[in-house]
Amino acid sequence: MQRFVNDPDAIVEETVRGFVKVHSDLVRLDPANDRVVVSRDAPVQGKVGVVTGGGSGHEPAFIGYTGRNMVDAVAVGELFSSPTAKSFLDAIKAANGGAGVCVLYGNYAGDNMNVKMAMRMAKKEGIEVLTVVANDDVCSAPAAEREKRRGVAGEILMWKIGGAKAALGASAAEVQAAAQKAIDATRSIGVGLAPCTLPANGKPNFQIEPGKMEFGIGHHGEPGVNITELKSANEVADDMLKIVLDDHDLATGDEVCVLISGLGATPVNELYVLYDRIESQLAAQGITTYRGFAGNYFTSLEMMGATLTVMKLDDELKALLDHDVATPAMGVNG
Amino acid sequence: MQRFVNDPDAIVEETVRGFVKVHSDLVRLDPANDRVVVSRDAPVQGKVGVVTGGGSGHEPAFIGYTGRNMVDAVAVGELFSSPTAKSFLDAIKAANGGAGVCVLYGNYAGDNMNVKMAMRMAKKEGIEVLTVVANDDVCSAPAAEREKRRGVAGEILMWKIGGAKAALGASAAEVQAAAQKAIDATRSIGVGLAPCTLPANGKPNFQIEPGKMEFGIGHHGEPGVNITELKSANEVADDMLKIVLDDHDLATGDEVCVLISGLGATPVNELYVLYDRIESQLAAQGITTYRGFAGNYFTSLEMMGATLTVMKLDDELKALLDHDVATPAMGVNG
Amino acid sequence: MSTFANAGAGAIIREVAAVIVENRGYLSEIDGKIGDGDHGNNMAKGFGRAAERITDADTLDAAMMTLSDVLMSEIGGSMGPLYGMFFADMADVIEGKEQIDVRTFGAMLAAGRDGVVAIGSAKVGDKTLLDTLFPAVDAFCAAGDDFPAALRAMTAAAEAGRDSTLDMVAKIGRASRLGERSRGVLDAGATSCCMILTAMAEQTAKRLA
Amino acid sequence: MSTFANAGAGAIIREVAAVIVENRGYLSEIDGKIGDGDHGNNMAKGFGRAAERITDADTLDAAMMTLSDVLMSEIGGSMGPLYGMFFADMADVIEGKEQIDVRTFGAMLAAGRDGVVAIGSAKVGDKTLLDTLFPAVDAFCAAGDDFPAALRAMTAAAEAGRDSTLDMVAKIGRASRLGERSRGVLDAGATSCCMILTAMAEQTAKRLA
Ligand SMILES: Nc1ncnc2c1ncn2[C@@H]1O[C@H](COP(=O)(O)OP(=O)(O)O)[C@@H](O)[C@H]1O
Ligand SMILES: Nc1ncnc2c1ncn2[C@@H]1O[C@H](COP(=O)(O)OP(=O)(O)O)[C@@H](O)[C@H]1O
Ligand SMILES: [Mg+2]
Ligand SMILES: [Mg+2]
Ligand SMILES: [Mg+2]
Ligand SMILES: [Mg+2]
Repeated sequence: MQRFVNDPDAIVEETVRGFVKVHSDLVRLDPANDRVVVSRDAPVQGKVGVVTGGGSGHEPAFIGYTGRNMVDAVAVGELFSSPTAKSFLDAIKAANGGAGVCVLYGNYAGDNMNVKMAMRMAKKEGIEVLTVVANDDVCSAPAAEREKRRGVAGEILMWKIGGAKAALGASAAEVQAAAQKAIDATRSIGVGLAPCTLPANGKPNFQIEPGKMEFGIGHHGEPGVNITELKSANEVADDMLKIVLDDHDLATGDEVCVLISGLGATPVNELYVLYDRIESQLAAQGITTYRGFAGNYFTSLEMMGATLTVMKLDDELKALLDHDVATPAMGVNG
Repeated sequence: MQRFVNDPDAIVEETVRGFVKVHSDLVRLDPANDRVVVSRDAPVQGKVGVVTGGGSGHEPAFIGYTGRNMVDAVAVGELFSSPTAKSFLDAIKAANGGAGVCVLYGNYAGDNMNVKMAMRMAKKEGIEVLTVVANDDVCSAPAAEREKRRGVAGEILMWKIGGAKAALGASAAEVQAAAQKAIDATRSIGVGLAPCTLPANGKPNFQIEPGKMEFGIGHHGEPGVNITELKSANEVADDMLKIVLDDHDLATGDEVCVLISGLGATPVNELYVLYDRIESQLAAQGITTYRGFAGNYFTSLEMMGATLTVMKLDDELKALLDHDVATPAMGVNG
Repeated sequence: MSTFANAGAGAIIREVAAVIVENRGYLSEIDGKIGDGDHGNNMAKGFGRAAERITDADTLDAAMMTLSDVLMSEIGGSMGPLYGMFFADMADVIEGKEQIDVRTFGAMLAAGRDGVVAIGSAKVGDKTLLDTLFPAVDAFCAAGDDFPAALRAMTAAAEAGRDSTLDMVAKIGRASRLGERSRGVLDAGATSCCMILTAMAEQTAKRLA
Repeated sequence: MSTFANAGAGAIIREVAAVIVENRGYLSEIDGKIGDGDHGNNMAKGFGRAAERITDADTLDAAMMTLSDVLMSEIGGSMGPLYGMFFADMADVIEGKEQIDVRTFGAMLAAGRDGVVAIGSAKVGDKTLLDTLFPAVDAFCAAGDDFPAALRAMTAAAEAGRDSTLDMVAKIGRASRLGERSRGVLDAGATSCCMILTAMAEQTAKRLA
């Protein structure tokens, strides 16, 4: 395992410590809980708080989206493991400006349970909490069971939209509705080319044979739809796009936001190669890419591979997408 | 080779095409040369143009630093290979706002030769060109032969400083002086944990045995000072810092900018772990980290490892470092 | 009828923790086959930390609450809420008791099981720790008033329950996406649950007077 | 005295390019040992592209200028300027000539060599392509007026020059940092230079009348 590690059990603590040092202009640590990263601006009195949280090892997700006009507070879990109910609660409290809090998180068993417990505790403390559960990962369950699908990089767009809506002074219910609309309009798919290793384990969780790829893989290496020959970048892009489009009701004239994220170890230039193809293929179908992102936005340690996320836009989503944002991982200057 | 590739010879073209699509708010392609990426703002009449260029495969370097208040135009080379003299010339022309152009680039044989030829051609066209050659990589030559040292991630800070100085209306000579001052105040060191593969070759250029690391490695896998046992993150951080400090005249009370860059495949969280240690160790020596960066700022395809860059600051450098910048790879809101 | 003193029985939980910590690698390895490979790490961290905070004088319910607190406030994941509720709800039943008899022990186990169901909403046959927990608790309660025999029945049923997951297709959690590919591997949670119950049974049996 | 016609001799460069393209993998492999492993790629791309733009009717100088242009405006790296100057400066010498004799050919080679030195500022013994180029050009010029013999002398000296880099320590370029570790490997540029000169000699010899 060729990695920079001290005690494997201390990685998250050290990561968060380094992170708040680097980004001290945008974020701070919750004084009550060192597993909660809070925007420098939060809580804003009268603004709906936006909270998320999830396992570590996906950096810059989740902490990197804390900041102005996006996420107010993030609960930080161990590597690939949901944060505690207490951390979700503390994040909710840190984000609470008296106008309610929306927890926008991904559909994983642990997160569901811990958010549920945190909500219960928050209610006792008089904080109104609404949730939206991201389920953009097309290959994690059939369309008929969308509620079973996992949340992946589409969460970023959900945070962007929800964060902008909250920044514009919307009510908790309106923020929830906007975030729900965003994730409902979003589909993602992942392709894995090489596995990743949790430092505490010292060896990969799963294998991908050289020359093969795992299509529809999850963010923790959850097995995908199938294992196929490793194809060319363009063929992979086309296959990914097909899965997304088949699940999506996109038509000529539609506008979308495209986000390509690397899984950690795939060179950044290859993400641009994929993006180039996706954008061209969408254009060939009369679909305009209104805004795009390509980079390591939501990783899985040093996994090789990439995810494609497509969000269908309308005027409201476009305006919210364009709204200024300043976070360590994403900056948009409207 | 587990990678997203079409024709290996087309990677750079596809990368640049995808890049300008994603970042069309900040950059555009030079209509005369598809190996030149230009800031949307450039050329600014009366402003000194800032140009750089280098081989591809280091994304987001070099193209990612094109934009407002940083680099005006970038010449793009093949993977790990200097851009052509013609591309440097076209970048110079695209950046030229009539007040002269500074080419701020790294000390590599190919770049030196191609910039030299481009300067000759630019002079014929009546454009004043000044250069600064980055040589921040401590392990690439002894202190007595500093002019032989290569440029690595310290180039980013040189561009930041030079770009800010130009944005503030300085003359070409003043921009050159500020960039030179920045790189003179900067030292870097790289550590490699796993090699990278050029897609056209299909196998790694060099090997690093599991359990070992290459200390002082270059950005193209140029061999370092020695190969040692892979140590803990903190030990590696300490060893890197020692090399940098031994070569640098830092004293208690000094302020520095620290930049940790991943080489491509090292998980981002580990970069924060390294940063946390470096910042603490500097603090223990009475040296304040005025501003820090940690992320994949200057990569080498999917190499594993990291570079440490330390720039000693004075009031001028601090002000220039804080100046607003908006580029795909770096945003600073003063 | 044999019983054991609640006071000092917190040591049982320390022994349980020792078994979990010892099996850290094994549990992660099983989880890695169809999950994300961290079950042993999560478990060892939570149980290991709790063990450091449990003293020899602690009652069983105090020790269980310590463990539950650590799981819920420091571990997270699925294990935080699932085993957190398991031990919290068990502790509730025995809180304040001086001696614990076979009936109380059975009621305690049943409450813990119900806590897991309440938070996790899984069912027997989903290939989770419930496939160990349900048959084990049932076997204990069905065994009557012979405490040692009930403990032995629980252990045997826990092992059988754990092994039953080998041939199951996962219906919940990370592994459920695998469909048929999840068959042929033990469930990690069912395995850790079996270790917990077996260690509890063994340590409890030693204390019976 | 034997000469060859400049018209149509552009085909020589196409043959040179074919050899380079064929040895793409080998040249990158050598470069990978002490450099960055792209020499074959850079060379094959430049020479391959140029070959497509050279016609059978081209003069040698026209073909050399085509190659030089591609290298300088499309390839970059070190090879763009180094071989770019090499072929441009050679082309200058023979431009407008109808027949090329042994003296002209020698002057052409010397001019190319000087172009490489002017842009690259390296010296013989630095472990670069100059270690092939210098002895080869010297041998050609020293061989007198027997054109075929001069070509053979050049080939032999180029091979010896290339092989001389095996035991050298690199003093310039990427490999120079290696110090003693750069010994024992051929220099990539010296190897490609030998291929170029050898192919040129072979193709030229065929054309001599
Ligand atoms: N809803 C649930 N109810 C009961 N047990 C569950 C449930 N979801 C998951 N599990 C158990 O959790 C185990 C995985 O635990 P662990 O690996 O620690 O968490 P994670 O899946 O978050 O990585 C599974 O093997 C399964 O036994
Ligand atoms: N200054 C120089 N003069 C002559 N030849 C040089 C010089 N610098 C490098 N070379 C040659 O260039 C070769 C490397 O070429 P290549 O791999 O294509 O370029 P790069 O080093 O930019 O990757 C070396 O093997 C050496 O022969
Ligand atoms: Mg997990
Ligand atoms: Mg090169
Ligand atoms: Mg797990
Ligand atoms: Mg090379």
